[in-house]
Amino acid sequence: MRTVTRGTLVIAEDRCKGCELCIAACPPNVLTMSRTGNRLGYLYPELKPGCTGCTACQQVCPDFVFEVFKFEDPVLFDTPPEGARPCP
Amino acid sequence: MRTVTRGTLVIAEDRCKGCELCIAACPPNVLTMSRTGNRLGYLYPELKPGCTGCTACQQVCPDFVFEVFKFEDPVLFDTPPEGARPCP
Amino acid sequence: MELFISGIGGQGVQLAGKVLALAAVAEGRHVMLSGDYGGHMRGGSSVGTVVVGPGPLRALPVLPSAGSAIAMHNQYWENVGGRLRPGSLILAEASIAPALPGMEGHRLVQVPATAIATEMGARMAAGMVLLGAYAAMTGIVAVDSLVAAMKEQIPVYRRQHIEANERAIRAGADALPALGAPFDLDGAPLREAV
Amino acid sequence: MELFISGIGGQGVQLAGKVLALAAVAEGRHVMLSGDYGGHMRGGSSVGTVVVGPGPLRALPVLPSAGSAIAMHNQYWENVGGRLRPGSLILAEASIAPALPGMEGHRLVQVPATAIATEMGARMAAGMVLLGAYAAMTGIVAVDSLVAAMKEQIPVYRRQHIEANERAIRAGADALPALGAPFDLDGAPLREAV
Amino acid sequence: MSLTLFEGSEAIAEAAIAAGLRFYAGYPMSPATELLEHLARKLPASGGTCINAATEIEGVNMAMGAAAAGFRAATGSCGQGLALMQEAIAESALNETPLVVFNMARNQQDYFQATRGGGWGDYRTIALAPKDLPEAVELTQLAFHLADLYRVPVIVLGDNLLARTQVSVDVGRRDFGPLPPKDWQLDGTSGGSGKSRQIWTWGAGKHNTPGPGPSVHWARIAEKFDRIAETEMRWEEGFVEDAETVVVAFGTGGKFVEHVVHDLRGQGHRIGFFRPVTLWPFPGEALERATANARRVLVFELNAGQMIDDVRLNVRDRRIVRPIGGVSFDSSGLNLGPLMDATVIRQRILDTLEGATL
Amino acid sequence: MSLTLFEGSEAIAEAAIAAGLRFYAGYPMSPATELLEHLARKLPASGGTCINAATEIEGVNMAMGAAAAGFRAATGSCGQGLALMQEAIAESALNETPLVVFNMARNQQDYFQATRGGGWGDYRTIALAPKDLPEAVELTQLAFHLADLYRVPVIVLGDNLLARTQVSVDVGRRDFGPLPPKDWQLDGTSGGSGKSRQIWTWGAGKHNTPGPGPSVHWARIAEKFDRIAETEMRWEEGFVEDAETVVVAFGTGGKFVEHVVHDLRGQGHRIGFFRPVTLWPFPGEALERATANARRVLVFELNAGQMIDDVRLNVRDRRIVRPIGGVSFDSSGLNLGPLMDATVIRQRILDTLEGATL
Amino acid sequence: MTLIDTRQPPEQASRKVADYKPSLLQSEEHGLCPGCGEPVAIRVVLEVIEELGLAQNNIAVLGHGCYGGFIMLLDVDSTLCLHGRAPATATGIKRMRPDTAVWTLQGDGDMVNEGLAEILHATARGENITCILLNNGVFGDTGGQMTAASVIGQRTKNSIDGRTADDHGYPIAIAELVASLQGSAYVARCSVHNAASIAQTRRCVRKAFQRQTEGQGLSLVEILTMCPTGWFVAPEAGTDYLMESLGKTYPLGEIKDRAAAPAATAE
Amino acid sequence: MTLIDTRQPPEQASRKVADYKPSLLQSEEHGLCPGCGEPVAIRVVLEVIEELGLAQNNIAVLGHGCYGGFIMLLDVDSTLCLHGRAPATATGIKRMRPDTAVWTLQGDGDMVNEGLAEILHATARGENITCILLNNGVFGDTGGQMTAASVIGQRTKNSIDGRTADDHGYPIAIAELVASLQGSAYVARCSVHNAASIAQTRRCVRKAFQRQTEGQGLSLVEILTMCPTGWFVAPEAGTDYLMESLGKTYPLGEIKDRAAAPAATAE
Ligand SMILES: Cc1ncc(C[n+]2csc(CCOP(=O)(O)OP(=O)(O)O)c2C)c(N)n1
Ligand SMILES: Cc1ncc(C[n+]2csc(CCOP(=O)(O)OP(=O)(O)O)c2C)c(N)n1
Ligand code: SF4
Ligand code: SF4
Ligand code: SF4
Ligand code: SF4
Repeated sequence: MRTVTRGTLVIAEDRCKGCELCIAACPPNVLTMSRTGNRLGYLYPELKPGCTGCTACQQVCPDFVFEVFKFEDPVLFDTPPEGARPCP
Repeated sequence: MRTVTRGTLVIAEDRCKGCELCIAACPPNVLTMSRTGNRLGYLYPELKPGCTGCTACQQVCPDFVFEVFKFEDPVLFDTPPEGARPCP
Repeated sequence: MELFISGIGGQGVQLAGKVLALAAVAEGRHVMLSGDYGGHMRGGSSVGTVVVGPGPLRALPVLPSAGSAIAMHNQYWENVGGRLRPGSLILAEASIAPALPGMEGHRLVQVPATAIATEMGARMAAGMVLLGAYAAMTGIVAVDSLVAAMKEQIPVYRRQHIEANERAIRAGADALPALGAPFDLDGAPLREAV
Repeated sequence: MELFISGIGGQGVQLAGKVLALAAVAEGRHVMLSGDYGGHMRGGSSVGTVVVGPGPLRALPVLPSAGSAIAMHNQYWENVGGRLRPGSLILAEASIAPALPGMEGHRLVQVPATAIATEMGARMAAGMVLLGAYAAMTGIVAVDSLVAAMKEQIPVYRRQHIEANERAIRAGADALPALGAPFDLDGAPLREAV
Repeated sequence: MSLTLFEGSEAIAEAAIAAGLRFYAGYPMSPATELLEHLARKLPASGGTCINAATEIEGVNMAMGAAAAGFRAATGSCGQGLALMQEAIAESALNETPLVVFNMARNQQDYFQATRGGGWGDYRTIALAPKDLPEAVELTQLAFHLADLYRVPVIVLGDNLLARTQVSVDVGRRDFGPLPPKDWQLDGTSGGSGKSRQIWTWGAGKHNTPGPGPSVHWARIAEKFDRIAETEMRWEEGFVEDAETVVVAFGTGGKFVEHVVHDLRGQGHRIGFFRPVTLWPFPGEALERATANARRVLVFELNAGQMIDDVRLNVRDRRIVRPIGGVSFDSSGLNLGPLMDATVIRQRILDTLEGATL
Repeated sequence: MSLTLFEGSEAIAEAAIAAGLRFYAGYPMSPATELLEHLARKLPASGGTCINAATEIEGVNMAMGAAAAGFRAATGSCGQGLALMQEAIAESALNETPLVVFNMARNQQDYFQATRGGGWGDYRTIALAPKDLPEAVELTQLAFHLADLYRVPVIVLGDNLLARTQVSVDVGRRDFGPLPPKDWQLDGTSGGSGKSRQIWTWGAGKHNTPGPGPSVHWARIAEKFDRIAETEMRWEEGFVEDAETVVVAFGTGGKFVEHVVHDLRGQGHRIGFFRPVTLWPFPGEALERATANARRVLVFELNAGQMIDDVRLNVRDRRIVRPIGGVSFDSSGLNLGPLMDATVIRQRILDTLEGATL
Repeated sequence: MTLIDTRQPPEQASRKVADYKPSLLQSEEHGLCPGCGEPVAIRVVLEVIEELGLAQNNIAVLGHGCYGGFIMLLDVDSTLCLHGRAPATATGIKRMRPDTAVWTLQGDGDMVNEGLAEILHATARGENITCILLNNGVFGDTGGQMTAASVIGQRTKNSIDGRTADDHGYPIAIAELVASLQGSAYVARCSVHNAASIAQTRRCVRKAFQRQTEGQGLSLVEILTMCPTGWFVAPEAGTDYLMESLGKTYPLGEIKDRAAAPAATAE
Repeated sequence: MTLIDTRQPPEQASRKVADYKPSLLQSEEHGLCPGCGEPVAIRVVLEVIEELGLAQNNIAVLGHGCYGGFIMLLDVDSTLCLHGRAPATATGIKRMRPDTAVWTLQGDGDMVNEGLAEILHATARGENITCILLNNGVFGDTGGQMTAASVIGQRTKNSIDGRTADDHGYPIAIAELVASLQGSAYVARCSVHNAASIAQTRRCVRKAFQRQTEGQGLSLVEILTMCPTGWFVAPEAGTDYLMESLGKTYPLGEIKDRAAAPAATAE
């Protein structure tokens, strides 16, 4: 399946406190919690393809973890693109 | 004129502070302010015939000046009765 | 010069003190005025203390003694009488003067102030009459200064009393010949006004 | 006997201290327990201090020195390491033990507490493993007392963890043979428990 | 004796209940919050009432009301909260309602507040400063006794360490002897008798049963405090007889100093310690005696110098008085900082002894 | 010099305005009510703001806000009102907002409050106690100067007599020299600069411009108060050189004592007087010097004994220190009572001299 | 003009129908000003307490204001507590003595200025006490300054030409605030400007105490009272001025009445 | 599962549409708990201040509560004043600097408990300031105790089974009280439990500041915020719990809006 992806994030994962508010807030549901903890032991969000760049996650996050970008042209993902990490 | 008088008062005139609230409160309008001051220099109320013993004056008086009595039988005044003082 | 004004609440003791004090300040004198009265109620003790001097004063706000007094009422007079130095001037409202104890050694001057004021149709201005008489007898301030000070002091909503007060002050001053010789305050056994 | 438990917030340092203290009280000993931790956040320094004695204690709530320690993490260890008297017993979580500085002159015992706990499916119970090992090695309290104290301490809404904690405590105690000889706390250069 | 492991605040709560506390109203503030929490759980179980007051001012006035009604009542907070209570604490002294106020202080900066207050009028507060939990249990109970005995406010001044350290302790009831009946308490029953009761700072009494009025009433209260000052001094001292150096400290600081002085004695130093248990009344004569043979008096307090006034007041000319404490907090501003440490205290004492013959 | 007849409160209001007061928030309480009333009339006319605060706590916090904004600000009340302000007065010391607080006291029972406060933390308040109106005008203006100079709270401690006596006085502006710029004031303009300003008791600063944190911040403030203690002592004394007896009194009491001592000197008694003008910092060294040749020191204060602590602290062993004042009120509880009287004071002094060789 | 001798009781057969003062006052003498409405309101409260049989089962908690002087006259167990704190002090008393009728007496300065937090918090908690507010729109005791309850246009010492919203903001209608909180059981606003209003005040005060006896929560009766001194009007003008100023902004009437518990005697 | 690399900005052509933090914060790091709603609300306020061009013309007055830690982060002139007194402190500032936007940040403990009198009196006076209330129904900073705003049934540290009216009385709905006073210009209750409610919060905060600029009187925006720690629920359960507890008792929406002055820009 190819997913149209209009936006993306920078996630300051070490600042995340694992509250999962972003997970519930994301309209296309493209955020998912990591399986291992960050520096403080908290799980943190990871981004799947399909982000719209709507900034909902950034709005709801109490810990200022997100920077949101909109692509000039939508990106299509069907395989792990360059730079994406495989699921651990 | 003979005035039917159903009640009467004892007035602790030296306690009066001359506020005249009783004058306005009296339904049959039988209270009138004295012309000379009491111990503290205040004018105080005097009673004309016609009191009904309704206790309005006693209720409104801030200085606890009145004791109110009801006659067993109404009294009729047409001349200054015994014990009444002439107007000074 | 130190003056006690003694009377009961409602007689205008504090006003009289204030008027004298203002008059003295207007004439360039240094003044201290203190009032001692129990609450706002009528009938309680009311004492005014006025100290006037040519230079900065060292007077205490609770004056241990004075050389002159105005007595408007005999009630509560003890507060004041005991603190007068021998040979003091006492101007007393005539109707209560006979009831003042301990007048020996002082010069008692009876002023029919209430009578004068009532005659002028301004019974409450008796204090002003006494003030006029005091000023005339001691020369401590000019009568005109008193009048001006009174005008300054009366609040706007009492403007209607100004005229009667002025007449009262002047009537008090005019009574001087009838009251006797002027009184030299400094001649009294008076230390520097401390 | 004095013990420092050192770790980081979230590791269960304060719980471990409390369980040991309660066990000692249950056995009739006098106990002092103090905790030092920066707020409620994870990841900060967390130190627990336990003092146990046969009679009334004179121990200070900020203990200047102690003869034994449990090290759950190497971060913030300096707070504690510097206050150990020579010849102290140090029970350390095996994974961090190599990172502990200044072990010379002490008896360092490495306990694979996290490994044991994880094996039991209760990763968070590493502290209980260490506690069991400490009790077994020093004999300061009976292992059963620890278990009872742990049960008393866990709040109602965490009842589900009781069983795993018990197993962890016992597993720690059972590891004794593998860890070496018992340690005589009183043999350490220990003054009367002040 | 039955020992239980209690957090400091909990032990104090238990001790207060054992002493007959029936009403507590408090407001959260670290590190006094836990005392409120423990009492909120425990007091109702023993038939008492604990209110989460909406403010410190509400809390202290509620407690004064409960005390006026004749019941043992208390409130508590720490320094800032007590600042807000100053008007009421003074009032309780002047209207003679027995009130106990716990100050689980953040540090030792509340000495002036505890001993000189900031209320109005001529009043004092008995201030009890325990060194550790067993003593806190004792002094908490004593506080209620003294409050009732003299009809005065009593402050129990603890700190962060006291509140939060856990110790095995016996919180059972202590007996301090008989008390006068509370024939002044407001119970609502004397209305219309012509002899109804009154609690009022002005001491003017009722029309039928006039009081002496403010001047005499307040002068009498001042005399009562003079009496208390003479009889209620408490202190602890050690090794003072032949001490060249006496270290004075209060509360938890006193415990640390005692510990260090023990050590130094063991090492041959001629040093002693003195700890006022009542900060007011300050045990001045005892201190004078304790320092009679000393050459220097060191004052350890975790503040910029408050108790040192009282030490100077009572130590005669010949002795040198020198502060060895200071302001000490951690970065949160809530906890006793680096100076409350035996090693530091020991070093500071030794520094002052340098060059001195011991 | 231009003299005008003012009631004490009015003169103080005028003096404050002359000193540049821009904001006042007060709450009525006898005898401080008139100060509020005069300022409510006069301050707006000079471009300032006067608020009828709904409570004393509101008032003092409003004034602290205005001071934080960089303007000369004050509040006032008497003892009980100040009791409610203790938290805020301490705060102003610790967050360094210059705040002037008028205490038109009912009597002289607020000495401890003025000198030891009842707030929290290590702080002091400069306390200026004028003896009469001309001095009150001077000290009121000085209060604003010192508050700005040191960024501290300053209390002007008057009393009923001072507030209500009318005196002809010159209220013109006094000059006490230059002041540092208020580069700390909150003016709202540095937002987003990365260097925005902060006023906060904890002294922790901002992320970009970190402060030292509470421990160091508070220790620095304590040092500042030590500095003030050394430099800002003020007092008045008379006839002390050869005095066998020195009478110490403050405020209006000091004026009465001065008067009586003058008299007694005139009668050949070897007597002098000493009046602290700053109650804190207490002019201790000056008192020590002034009593160097004295045999006895008498303390006249209308309370149960508060300043006497400071006198004892500074008068060395040889001198006898004896109180000759006491609690003194009229029946309303609002006014200075019978002891504030030259005749009484004279008698009390003479009584203590009985049997003494003069 | 014929005048009756009122220096002693009548010689004719008669019975006394009204006494100088309520029996729960120890004396008739008080220091309040001519035309003050507070003694009138206090009379009503004391009479109701007696009527309800609470004379020997009540405790009064007075605030600071002119009415405070009655602490020396009230023949009931009483305390004069700190300015504004009466509801808090009363809470402490009531919690310890739940079967005693506990009531407070405060002025508007006491309750609406200094004590705003205390009355509202006590209400929110549903404290089972009866609060009497004597509202004259001024701090009478300190000379007639404006309070947080002074109404727009009202004369006070600091608003001799009438309070304006621009200079001093708006008044707080405390009875409505209290009524809006769930913990209040009964709230009414009354007045003592004439005999009829006094009679109505009596009815409301009675209900307020009844709600306490029933354990329904906090009851408040706000009573508008004259303060001619503080308003700078003549004593005889006080009643009219009251109704023109405070009376216009604060409508009289019952504002809230939590249905009486079934067991309680019907009103 | 395919995951995007989120450790650095994308290589593809793109533009940043949202930054970590508002520019008026000096740093992203704060010590508040996981799932706390306060930082979210603070973000909104700071962004609105910037949008309205008030960055260099505003002063913040913070109360005592968890949000107080932001005193070190806010890049605006600010003071952390005494517990509960922010509206009073802000009044002093605003009166002296009438052309500066002055705003307060308080929690429910700070505003509704300790500071009830100050917020209501400031409102009654019509002080021209903007007050932001972060209402989580607990004293978060001291460990989650009940406040005067905790709602019936709510879990707090002293009501682990839910607040009951019998034991603790009723909550105070401060926004409604403030709105009922004449001095308030704008009152709204918002929430930060999801992105839509945050957007609505932004609109209300903007209006609140506009009313201040227009000089209309006091504006209050109450923002319901999550405090999972104080409620003893998991962080991820905070938003639901918020709406089930506080959200049910305190309806969201604009409660009062004094018509904007004609000169003001239309909203
Ligand atoms: C803490 C405190 N502040 C101020 C005062 C001064 N004070 C005494 S009575 C009073 C006014 C009370 O006014 P109100 O309650 O309206 O009663 P009223 O005098 O009008 O009957 C004030 C402000 C005080 N006693 N205590
Ligand atoms: C006078 C005073 N009393 C108590 C405190 C303790 N205190 C600090 S923060 C706080 C709770 C504040 O709660 P809230 O305003 O609801 O904010 P939250 O912590 O929930 O964000 C309290 C009671 C204090 N700082 N000052
Ligand atoms: S920007 Fe919107 S779509 Fe993208 S991750 Fe965040 S919430 Fe989801
Ligand atoms: S909302 Fe923020 S803090 Fe919470 S899980 Fe998501 S990234 Fe982490
Ligand atoms: S009892 Fe009634 S009728 Fe008689 S004088 Fe009084 S008011 Fe008038
Ligand atoms: S109401 Fe009372 S005080 Fe007033 S005039 Fe009549 S009798 Fe006198």
